[in-house]
Amino acid sequence: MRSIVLTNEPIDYTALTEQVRSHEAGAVVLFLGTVREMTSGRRTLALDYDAFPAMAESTMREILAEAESRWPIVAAAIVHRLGHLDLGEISIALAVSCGHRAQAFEAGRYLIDELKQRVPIWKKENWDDGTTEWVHPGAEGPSA
Amino acid sequence: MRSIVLTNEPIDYTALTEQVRSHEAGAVVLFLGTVREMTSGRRTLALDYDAFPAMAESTMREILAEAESRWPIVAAAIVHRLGHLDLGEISIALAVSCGHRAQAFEAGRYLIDELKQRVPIWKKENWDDGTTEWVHPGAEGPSA
Amino acid sequence: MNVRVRLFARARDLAGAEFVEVSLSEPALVSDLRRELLARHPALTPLGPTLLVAIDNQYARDDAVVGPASDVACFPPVSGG
Amino acid sequence: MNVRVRLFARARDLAGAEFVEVSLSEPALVSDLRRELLARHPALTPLGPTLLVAIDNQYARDDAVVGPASDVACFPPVSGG
Repeated sequence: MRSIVLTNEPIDYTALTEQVRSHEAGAVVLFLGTVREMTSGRRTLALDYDAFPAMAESTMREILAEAESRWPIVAAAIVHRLGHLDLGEISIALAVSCGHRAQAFEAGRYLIDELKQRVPIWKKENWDDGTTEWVHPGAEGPSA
Repeated sequence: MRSIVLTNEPIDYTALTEQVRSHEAGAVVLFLGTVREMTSGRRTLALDYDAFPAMAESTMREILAEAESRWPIVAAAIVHRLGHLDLGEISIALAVSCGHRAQAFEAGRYLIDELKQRVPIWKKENWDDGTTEWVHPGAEGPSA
Repeated sequence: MNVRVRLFARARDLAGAEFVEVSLSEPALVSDLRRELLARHPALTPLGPTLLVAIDNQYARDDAVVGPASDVACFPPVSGG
Repeated sequence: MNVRVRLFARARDLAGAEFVEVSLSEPALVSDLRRELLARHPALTPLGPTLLVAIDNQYARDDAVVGPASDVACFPPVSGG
């Protein structure tokens, strides 16, 4: 089972986790990214996520294939939320099952680390002072 | 939020995960241990888990305190199932939330690794040839 | 040739458009596209050195070739997850 | 003194009882308890060197003291999770 989805709807991580459970797997790792209130001392009210959907999906498929070449993955499912997210909401859910726990932890960590480095999705902070700011690591200065 | 539970009932990992979600956390890691069918080429029909409950709980509290001294854990919840488990059922669920993902992955990995090393809980394999066998890593030979 | 470039996130906001066009003489490389894009859309200058270019849904290096049929996108560093 | 020892998992199965008693002369160490336990319950021999001892819900080393009020448990290597 392999699943990669972009969605504008709230993420059902239980359904995602059930997708990867298997009699072949002794370990499931689920990662959730959630909208955190404080970032470097500033208060966030909400995030907006934008994506380049076709390339985001193909890049996630690529990353998943890389992970499969390194760890014996039984099943994996990734869903990324797009649009407007309130505090505490889930922006990404990633579930992976393997025979043993070390594999599941390492594969899960690889998937989220690579996804954050390479998948063309962007978030915009909605700060509590009314300003908004695209988050572009390494690019200079604040935006609008 | 800190929670450590031993139970004879099926584990509700969604409730567990909801317990650790927080506006302070950007990352949640959930680990599930599930009953795998094949182990070293042998087929399992079911597992039975036994525990020394008082010491199991105090050891889990100790391990959680160690993890808290190493990583900034926002919330953590661990539940271990006891008794008879069929194939695919969840024997342990462990959820931890942190500000950032590296912390959540490392803390989750620490908790399950130490738990497996130190918490007085034992599993007995019910093999498909009708025999049963306590799993005691490092102890000699098969049992009954 | 005219190449249509799709922009995302702050690049789209700065340019004020989701799609912009740049004229390139063939053969053209990603580095040529990058130079022309900033010349025609100076609003993108703050992002200049960090802008990423994708051709046909794959990241493209500066020495990759841009053709008339290339599906080109340009965007700042990603921040999903 | 008589010390009641709680057994778990394969140790309980081999001894055929959840609780067994051993007689120790005071002062006694965990190493004394271990020797007496195996002498009185030779069925535990296959687990001998791997048996773990806990006193008052804490793992106890061979040089720890066993007293008349100690809550003692003995079990093989753990396999939870």
